[in-house]
Amino acid sequence: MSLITKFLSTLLHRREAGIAVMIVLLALVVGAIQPRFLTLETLRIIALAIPLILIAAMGQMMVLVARHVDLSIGSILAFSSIIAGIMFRDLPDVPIIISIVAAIACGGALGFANGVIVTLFRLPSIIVTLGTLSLYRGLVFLVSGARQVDPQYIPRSLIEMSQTSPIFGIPWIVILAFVIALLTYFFLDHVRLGRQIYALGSNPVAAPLRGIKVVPLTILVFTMSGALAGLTGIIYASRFGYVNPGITGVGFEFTVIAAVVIGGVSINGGVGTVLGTVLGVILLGMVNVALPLLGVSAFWQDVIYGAVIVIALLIDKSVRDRSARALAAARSAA
Amino acid sequence: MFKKSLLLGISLSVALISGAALAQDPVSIVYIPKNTGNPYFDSLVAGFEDACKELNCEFTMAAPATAEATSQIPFITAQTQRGVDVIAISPNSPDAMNQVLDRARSRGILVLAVNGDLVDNYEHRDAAILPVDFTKTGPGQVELVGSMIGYKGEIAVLSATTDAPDQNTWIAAMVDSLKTNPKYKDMNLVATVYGDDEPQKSTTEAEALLQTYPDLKGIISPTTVGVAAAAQVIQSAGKADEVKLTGLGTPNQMRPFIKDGTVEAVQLWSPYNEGLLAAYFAVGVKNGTIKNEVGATFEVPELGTITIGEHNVMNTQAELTTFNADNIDDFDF
Amino acid sequence: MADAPLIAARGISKQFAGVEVLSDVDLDLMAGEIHALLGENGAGKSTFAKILAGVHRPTRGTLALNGQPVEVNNPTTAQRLGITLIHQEPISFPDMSVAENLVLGRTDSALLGRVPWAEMEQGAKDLMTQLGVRIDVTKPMRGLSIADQQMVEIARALASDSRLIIMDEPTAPLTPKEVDTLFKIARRLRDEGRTIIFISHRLEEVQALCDRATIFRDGALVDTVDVVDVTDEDIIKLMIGRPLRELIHKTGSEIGEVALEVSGLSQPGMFKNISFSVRKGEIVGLAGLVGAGRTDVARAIFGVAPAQSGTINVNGAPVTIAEPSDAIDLGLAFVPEDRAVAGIFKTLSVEHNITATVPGKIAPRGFISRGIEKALTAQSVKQLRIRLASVRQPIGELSGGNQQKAILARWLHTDPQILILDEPTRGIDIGVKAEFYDMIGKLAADGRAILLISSELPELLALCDRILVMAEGELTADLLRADATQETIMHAAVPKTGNHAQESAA
Amino acid sequence: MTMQTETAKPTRDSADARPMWQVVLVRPEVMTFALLVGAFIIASNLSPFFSDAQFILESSTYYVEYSIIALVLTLVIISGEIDLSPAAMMALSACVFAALYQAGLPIGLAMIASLATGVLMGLFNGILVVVFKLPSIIVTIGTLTLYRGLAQVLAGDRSIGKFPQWFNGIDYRLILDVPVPVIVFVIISVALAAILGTTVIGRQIYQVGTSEIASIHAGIRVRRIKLGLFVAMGVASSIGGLLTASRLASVRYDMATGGELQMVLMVMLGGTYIFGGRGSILGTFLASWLLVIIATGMTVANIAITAQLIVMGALLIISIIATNAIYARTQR
Repeated sequence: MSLITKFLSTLLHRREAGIAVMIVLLALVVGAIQPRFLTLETLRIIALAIPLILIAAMGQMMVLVARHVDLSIGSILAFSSIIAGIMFRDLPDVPIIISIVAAIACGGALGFANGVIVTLFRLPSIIVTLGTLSLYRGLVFLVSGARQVDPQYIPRSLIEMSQTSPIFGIPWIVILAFVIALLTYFFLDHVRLGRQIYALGSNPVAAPLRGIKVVPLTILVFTMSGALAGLTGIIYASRFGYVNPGITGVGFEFTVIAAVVIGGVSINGGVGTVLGTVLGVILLGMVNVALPLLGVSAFWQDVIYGAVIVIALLIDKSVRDRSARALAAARSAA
Repeated sequence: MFKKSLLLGISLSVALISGAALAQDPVSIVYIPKNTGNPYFDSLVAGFEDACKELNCEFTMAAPATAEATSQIPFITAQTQRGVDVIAISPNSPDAMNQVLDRARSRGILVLAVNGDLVDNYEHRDAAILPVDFTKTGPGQVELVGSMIGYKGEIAVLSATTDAPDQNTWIAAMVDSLKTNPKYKDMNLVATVYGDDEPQKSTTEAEALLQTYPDLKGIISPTTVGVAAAAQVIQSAGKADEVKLTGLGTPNQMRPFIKDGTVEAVQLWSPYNEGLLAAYFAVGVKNGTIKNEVGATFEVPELGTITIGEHNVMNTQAELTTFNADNIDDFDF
Repeated sequence: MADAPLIAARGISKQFAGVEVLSDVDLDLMAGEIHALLGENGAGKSTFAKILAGVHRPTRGTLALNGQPVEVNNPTTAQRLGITLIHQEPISFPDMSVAENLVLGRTDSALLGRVPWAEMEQGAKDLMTQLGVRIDVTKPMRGLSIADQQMVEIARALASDSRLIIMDEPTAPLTPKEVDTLFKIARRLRDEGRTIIFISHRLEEVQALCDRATIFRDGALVDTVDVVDVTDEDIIKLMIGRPLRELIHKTGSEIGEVALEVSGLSQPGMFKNISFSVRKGEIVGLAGLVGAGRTDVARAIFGVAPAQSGTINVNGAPVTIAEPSDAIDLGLAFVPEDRAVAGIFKTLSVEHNITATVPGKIAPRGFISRGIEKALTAQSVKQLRIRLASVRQPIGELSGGNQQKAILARWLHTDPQILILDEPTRGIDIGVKAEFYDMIGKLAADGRAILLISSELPELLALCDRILVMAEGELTADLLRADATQETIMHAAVPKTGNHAQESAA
Repeated sequence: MTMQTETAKPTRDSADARPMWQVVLVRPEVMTFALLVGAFIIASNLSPFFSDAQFILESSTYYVEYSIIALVLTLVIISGEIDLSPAAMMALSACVFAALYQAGLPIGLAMIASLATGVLMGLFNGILVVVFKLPSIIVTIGTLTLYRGLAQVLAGDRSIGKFPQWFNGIDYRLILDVPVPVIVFVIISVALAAILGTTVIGRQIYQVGTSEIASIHAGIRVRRIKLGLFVAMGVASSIGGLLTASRLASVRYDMATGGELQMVLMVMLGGTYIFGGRGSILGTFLASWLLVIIATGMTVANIAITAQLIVMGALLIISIIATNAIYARTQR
């Protein structure tokens, strides 16, 4: 086997390569129909569409790798966002960074609560977070008195995070998102604790036998997901310039889950890479930007998300089946 | 503690309903906005509250979580059961509530549509309080954007949802005036896009507009979510000088953009006055001082003489209010 | 052996849900010995091993390590104390690489410490070299054979410098060549001064490998012996209390027409070209090592996982069995191997368990008749002497033997002509076993055809008219009772080809 | 059964049977019933307008469509699966109905088409779960988004209405002072309770949920049962969608948004075990009324929607915890 064919076959067997190919194809197809799609300006728009999904996707990815799921991130996002907004409005003397940290901490706390309920009572995370999805949204209305935080209260410097750039015209929030992705990569691939998350998702029964502290680890994963959703809430305030308790983050969980499963993260736990997730987010971001450019109704967005989740599940399943079959065949052939 | 039997409960509620009909008790008004957490309705509620202080009526607000078509129905039924005198509602659907509203009216409750009407279902409410004559909104917006771009060049519309009835009325009127009024002959409506009143979708659509139409001169966004998203996009792209934006937006929502020059002016009406008018009208009808008939007139402090128009519709103001850098700080809603 | 024992267990007892499964075990394990734990399933040897490894905590009793009292509360503690348990089907993290599986759970560096990928892989390679096996440590565990997975487990024990390595039936799924490799490594580890606990059913392996053996029966330690001093017969006697043959009184039955005939049954990756027949009144044994494909063949015949090709004839007529209900309609019954998973409905009542196969009987007009159901259950309880507190109690509350009786009762209600029994006496008390042997004999005497899958050769030899042997998915022998001995069966059961990743891994 | 069992020491044969009072009282439905009584008392005290049978019945028509679907969902969850897409199925099947009617199809045919849509959607869910062996919980999250999206593509966000007068307002048709949908709910409850409690299918649903593998080995046609249940979900959702269309006299794509939470809540509150094998129609029936009482009680007492969201979310979690605890006690 020559070096080149070996390289190609590794490429084809990597899920990431498949997504990368799809990204290129999508760009070419959309570009062929609407040449404006292939401009730097589009790149900027796509780049701006990414951070919101990407940061939350990092959290959701860790949750999925640990063989759980977090449906409450949309509400957590809204909660952190509204907390930051209220602090900006009512405590103008407090430094912005403190408000931001407080908001992220609130997200972490809600995630922590998810983790505690899931582990303490051994409940399926999907049902627990379906409950907290509603519960946390109620809290958002409660703390905000059902009142929006208007644009005039959002600090200029925060809004400029989405508009100004330190380098190459890449906005701050985009850089922040990729820094978070890089940190997540480092954590999951190079820190022992991160590897334990994979172990937990890969074989939850064996994990405690190997001394992995399942309860604290699970809680940690949910807490990180919550905190990252909280950070997403700050980005949300930065990007849209106001915080509304009723519409902020509604339905966001589906977008993020769709992005993560496109990225090859398995809902069966133990499998998934940061690179894949990043590519999944980029692909979804491109689709979102391409739809209006092509003049397709935004109504199609949900259809695409739903179809993407179902198709990703089927691909995941067929990959698993195929590798199981190949293994069986290899054993019987020998 | 279990002191009320069902029977007692029924007789009690009957007693309360009939009791309320006697004019001695203060008129009780409940207002059901589209959803909770919508800043627009906060201001409208304030109008109700201030009027009720003046008129000595009892006012409460009950809001569903979402603006979904059915979400207001349990609230209407519950308020009917509570035996309120007046239900004022900003309907989430022009037709899904017909039957519950009829039920309320059959119990002697005055049903008012506020800020939006039950289009083509007028017989299911007693009257409607709308801010302005909606036929004037479209032309008003075209004129405003025209004045900003020198009545020349490409313009686009960023609307709410494809089937939003009010917005569609306005857009139709815009298209009509662009066609018929020679003043606008050099203005060209190149696209109408929809952001679904969601910040994210509205932002993406606004970005796509700038991207697809590089020669675009003006954007009209006749919806508060859309105009805020478009302003944010224009500010981000630094295109305030090239693309002029206007639309319908609340002063609080648009204040930073107007102050920093991203947007010269937006228009709206006073939701506060809607609440005020609704309360005055409701109390007047209940006390017998106002006749709910087409053509009848009555006085409301600060609003002047109000005339009940066709389909029992009344407006709080004749023209849209324009908010710009000079006057925006006079408003807080 | 004058030194203090490596492990001294005193009065170790364990109860599960009020049932005592281990009582008052005293045992000393010396450094540098290979010590066999023997006993029937359910005798308590695995429970004892798991207590040593921290998987279970003893209800009573103490452990001392090198003379110091220790508490082994969890597997991590055990690991830290130098005790490693290697499961028969090793527990691993299939999505992670071999090298990572080796170090996962090690507590010698901080949780927030970096993963030293390069060192880790080099260390893993070194361990594999040390063990003399060729496993690509960068590949995920998912693709490894069971033998290789065991090697990884042993490597893990070495990496953490374990002094006690417990191997729970390690050889059952292995080929002889693999067994050889394992034994070589085990002896080397012993010579390094480590202690190995070897749990097995195969007495010849115990003779070949072990220094001492401890025999368990009914949750109690019966005796500890030096292996060189005893014969297989002695050990069997200790294990079952009396010779097995005394338990089995097979009444001769009339052997009639062919009831079940399969030919050319194949399922890629599991078994190929399986052909045999079972006659009315005949008990046909199916022997083979774990993983030889016996259960897969049974599942295929019964339609749980139909074979890809091949034909099945019932009473001479070709039939299609796409799912178990087809098989039941044809008069087949199947008592599966894994009772807890595939047999009982744990939380449902004994009654509902017993009538699960006969919906038509209990609900003649579509609605379930309580009367009929009660009568059917009562009949079974009496006929099979099922011991229970109430027929409405969850079946999970019964003992294993009584659960198995209920499963058999379930099938008797369908009046099956062909019964496939997969390890029917596994994990059952010796007394109840005898009842089962009686029942199986009677069923055959009634003219039913029986296919009996068992890993216990004495059981097969005593009960069966004929014994089939499978190895590596193929039928390797069809022996008449007269010709069958433990030796002839094992000879056929041992694979001829070495199918092993150790050879194929590049 | 006998109660005079000897209280023997733990033996290796079997544990003792539980006493009768435990069997009867320590079950989740008792918890649901207690909550129902409690909620009624609290609601009566919160607002003098609450305890009025006619009002409660009228209010119940706003939830009864969910309740009907929750009954079928109970069977699905007992069988060890879950379906989170019914609210979206309601919307899509109702949109199909309305769009076809508007396009000129006779209303009867439009209704049949709507039911057929329900069958197809349920079948699609079922095939993904049964044939492709995907986990239903995540599959139906995907199809929930998909079906809702299709409804939006089909109907835009118009309100489609103008149905013939006889079709509209089924919730205002009363039989013996009880709205028709409530009667439908009661009838379906009784029918499903009978199926679950006295027929072989019902028995097998429990068995499948207790152990799918054991069921396969006992000759139970697991795939057929599960596929049937998913199709039944589709049909029930379609019926729910049509009832809603009649009640509202119009259809929009956002019909029943978030309804899946309420349906799951009803089933969980009724003490059905989230991991399958246990549960009852009676529990879901009681829980439906509990939810009506809670929601109506809070609304009529003018308690802000904020509190309602929190109560609903918290109830879901608490009910699962309580149910688990009860089953853990009785399982041993």
